[in-house]
Amino acid sequence: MKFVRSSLPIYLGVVGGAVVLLAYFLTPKLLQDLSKWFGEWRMTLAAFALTLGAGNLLRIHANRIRLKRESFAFSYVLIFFLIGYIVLGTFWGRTHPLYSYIFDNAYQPLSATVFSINAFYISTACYRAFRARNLQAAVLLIAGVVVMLGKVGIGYAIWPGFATVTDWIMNVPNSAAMRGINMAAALGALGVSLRVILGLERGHLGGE
Amino acid sequence: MDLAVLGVWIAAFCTLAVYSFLYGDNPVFKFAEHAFVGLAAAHVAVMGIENMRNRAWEPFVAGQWWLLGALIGGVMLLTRWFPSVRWISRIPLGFMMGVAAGMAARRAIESEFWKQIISTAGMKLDTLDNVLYLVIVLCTLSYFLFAFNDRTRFGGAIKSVGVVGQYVMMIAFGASLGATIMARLSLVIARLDFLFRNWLHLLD
Amino acid sequence: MAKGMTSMFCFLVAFAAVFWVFVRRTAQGLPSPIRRIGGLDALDEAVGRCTEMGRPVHYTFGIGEMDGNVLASFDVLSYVSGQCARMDTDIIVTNALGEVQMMTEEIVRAAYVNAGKADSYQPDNVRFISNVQTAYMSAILGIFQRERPGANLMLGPFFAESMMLSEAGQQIGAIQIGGTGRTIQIPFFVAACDYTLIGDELFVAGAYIGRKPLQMGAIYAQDFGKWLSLVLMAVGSVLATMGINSVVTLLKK
Amino acid sequence: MDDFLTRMQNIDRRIIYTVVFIVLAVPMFKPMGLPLKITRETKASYDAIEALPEGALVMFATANAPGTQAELEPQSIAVVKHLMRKNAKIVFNPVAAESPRYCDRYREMMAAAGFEEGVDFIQLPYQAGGETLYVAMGTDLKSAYVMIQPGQYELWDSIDGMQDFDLFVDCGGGETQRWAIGHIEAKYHIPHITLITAVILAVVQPYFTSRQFSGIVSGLNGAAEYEVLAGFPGLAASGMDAQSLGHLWVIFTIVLGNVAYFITKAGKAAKARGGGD
Repeated sequence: MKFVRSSLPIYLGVVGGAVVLLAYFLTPKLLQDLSKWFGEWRMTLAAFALTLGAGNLLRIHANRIRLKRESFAFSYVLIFFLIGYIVLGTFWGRTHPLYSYIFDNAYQPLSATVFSINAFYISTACYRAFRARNLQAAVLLIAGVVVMLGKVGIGYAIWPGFATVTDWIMNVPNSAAMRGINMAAALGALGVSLRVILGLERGHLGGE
Repeated sequence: MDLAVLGVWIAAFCTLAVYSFLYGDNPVFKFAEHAFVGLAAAHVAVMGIENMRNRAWEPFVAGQWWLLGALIGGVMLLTRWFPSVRWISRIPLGFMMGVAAGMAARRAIESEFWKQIISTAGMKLDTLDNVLYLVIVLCTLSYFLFAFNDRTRFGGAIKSVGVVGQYVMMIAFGASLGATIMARLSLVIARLDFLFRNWLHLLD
Repeated sequence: MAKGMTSMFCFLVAFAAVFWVFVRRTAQGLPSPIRRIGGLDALDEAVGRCTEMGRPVHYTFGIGEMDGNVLASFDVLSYVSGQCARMDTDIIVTNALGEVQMMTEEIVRAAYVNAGKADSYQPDNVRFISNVQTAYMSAILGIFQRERPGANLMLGPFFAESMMLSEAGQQIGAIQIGGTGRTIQIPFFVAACDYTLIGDELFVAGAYIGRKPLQMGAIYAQDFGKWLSLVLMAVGSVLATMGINSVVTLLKK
Repeated sequence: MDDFLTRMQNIDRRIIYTVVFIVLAVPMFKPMGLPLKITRETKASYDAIEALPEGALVMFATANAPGTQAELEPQSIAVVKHLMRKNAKIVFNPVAAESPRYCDRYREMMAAAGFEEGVDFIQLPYQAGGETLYVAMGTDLKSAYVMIQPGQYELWDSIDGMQDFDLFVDCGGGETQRWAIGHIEAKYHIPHITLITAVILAVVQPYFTSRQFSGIVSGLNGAAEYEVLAGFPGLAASGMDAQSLGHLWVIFTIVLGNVAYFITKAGKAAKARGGGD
């Protein structure tokens, strides 16, 4: 029983990971089929897990109401929209006019507006970050301002060279540095993944 | 008032409710936030249920027996709701973690590592830009060498090359930030366009 | 062997071999130097500050898929939640993926149990929010305003939420550590966080904190890969300039 | 004076936000018509579509979502219109949970122009799974979409796998580009162009340099450039002036902060030399 509890999850991870990785290199049909199935299973399991996530959200907000936590009244709002929209989408379908109406007129504007808050946040973040406190910050500042001017028409109107310099920064130092960072990170991802695939990673699922 | 006009008013309310947060947290934002999180979770759950049905259940019933594995795993995940048997859910979790690791490894090794070496190694050093490009890639990568310290042989030298890499990365980060501001501004422009054109009819 | 994969497969085998050899060597107690990483040294400072101020720690993985970034971040979460348990400081974990939610529940619970504080574990503090990016962002904005975390740790596969979360954290005066292998988001962390883990620095976090043989082995294997690619790129492009493409031909085998 | 300089280094965020609102709104009412430079990435994308044979088969995978629609929607509309002009057969593939609604609109656009659903274009169902889905499409497209019955769409029946496509368009503001490159381009070597938010240009660009992507359309300005190239009246072009002005404001605050910082620092240094007061 101890095996089933603490070792089986790890060995299943080894099998899953090894099959998917090896199928990239080796061609036997069985390996290819298994890899394909495992991929399909994971997609389905991800769908299960997401739906369970909605259950977790529901539980937490029900608890907030039960314990009368700060501003718990808004938890009613959340639960109302959560359950109402699930019922609508599951029993009447996503193509029901009311479902689309809510999506187009509430969900979409809410989502787009929340995302656009980024514009305000980045302007204050740059105002603070782009300050030449030391040499590294000065380098950050100069590269940033040149690219800002090179990217818009008005910079082009001040000095056409801004666009050329920006292109150069983006294509040479930026692209090269990003490649270096990416390659190192890819090796890091490979290292972390191999720990799981070789079954050496026991920390995360072996507890209790 | 017809439904389309009502829709525009609802959308305008949602837009302004979110922007009110820029001034400070307030009940209108709280309402919008909770409604949105609820709607989003519901939308994802609806998609999830649809996926379970058409991705696993229906093909399985139609004869694709191997999908049984996914269905069993899914049921095992459901044991999380019951504390006494919740350990069962670790079994599919372990499997998912393994498959995720396999996928991450295969993407990392080819497209983000090997192909990048090939692209750099095949570059002719016939222009100043290309020489610079190579030097920058090498310096940046050297910054990420970890298994050394000041007492290690060449430790100091590796560190110095890494510092050059650090400065080049600062150029790259500054450039990325500069290039991003514009993209972010366009998001507000789209919202303002909606408010002025569709809601207030100030633009034509 | 699939076409054009031979050299890559050889590399993978070599990588795994170096990994294995150094796991053994470190286990035998051979010295394993590692350079300092500021962002990871700051983890204790962050938890300590929250304890002093009586505020919770906030931990997030971002909204990305469960990939290498998440696996690496699990190590850090395990360490930080252990520290929080020992210091009696709350840790709020917010998640965007169902499977990551389940994994983090396991990790935080185990950390509390290992610290001998199983009773202090609060299930409601490991929260699933939404895998919809903007819904996730708006919920975090709310949590920051209402629960006022004293530290904001953002380690994982981040997307555009990086800018928003780090600026929102800055506004409430939280000490912030951001780290991701998703290169494009690093500049935002650099702009708004106190400490940034750049790319690979996140992936070595587990080894840096734990110094366990297994994790050290991975660091050596990664360094081996880096040295190899440095040499291949330098030699390859010099040869290519002279009109010899043998390195590229070999790599494409 | 010192007080003023300190304040310039810490302008209240609400003031910055208010001015951002104003400078973005004004050009909407009074366009200034600033110049636009066409980048080689956008030109390359245009050329890649222009080079397609009549009736080419195209997969249009999109992860468009409300958060990215401000940039991706004008790009997508311009590209779909261009593909329609080439009489391309398009398989729309929503790869994010929020994307199907956008594909609905492209389909409506095609149907309104006289194209026939099922023959000239189809829309695949959305599936969760992210990278796994791209792996599945790269491995075996037909079994990745088992739920589509044979005979359901004429166009789908004529396709065997990814190798049949003449072009892969990947649209999204996140990870999909890497998945497309890693699991589809790497295997089938069909031309890929990508429509992205300007933010991720810096990471996608190396793939353009290494020719894994044939073209990139990036951000609202990419959309505006594409509209100019293809000769469609602009959805995007109208926003460009507001962007320029917003940019200037951000640059102004940065300059202000730095000037104030240096004056304060110089003042402190002078005091230190004087021996204190």
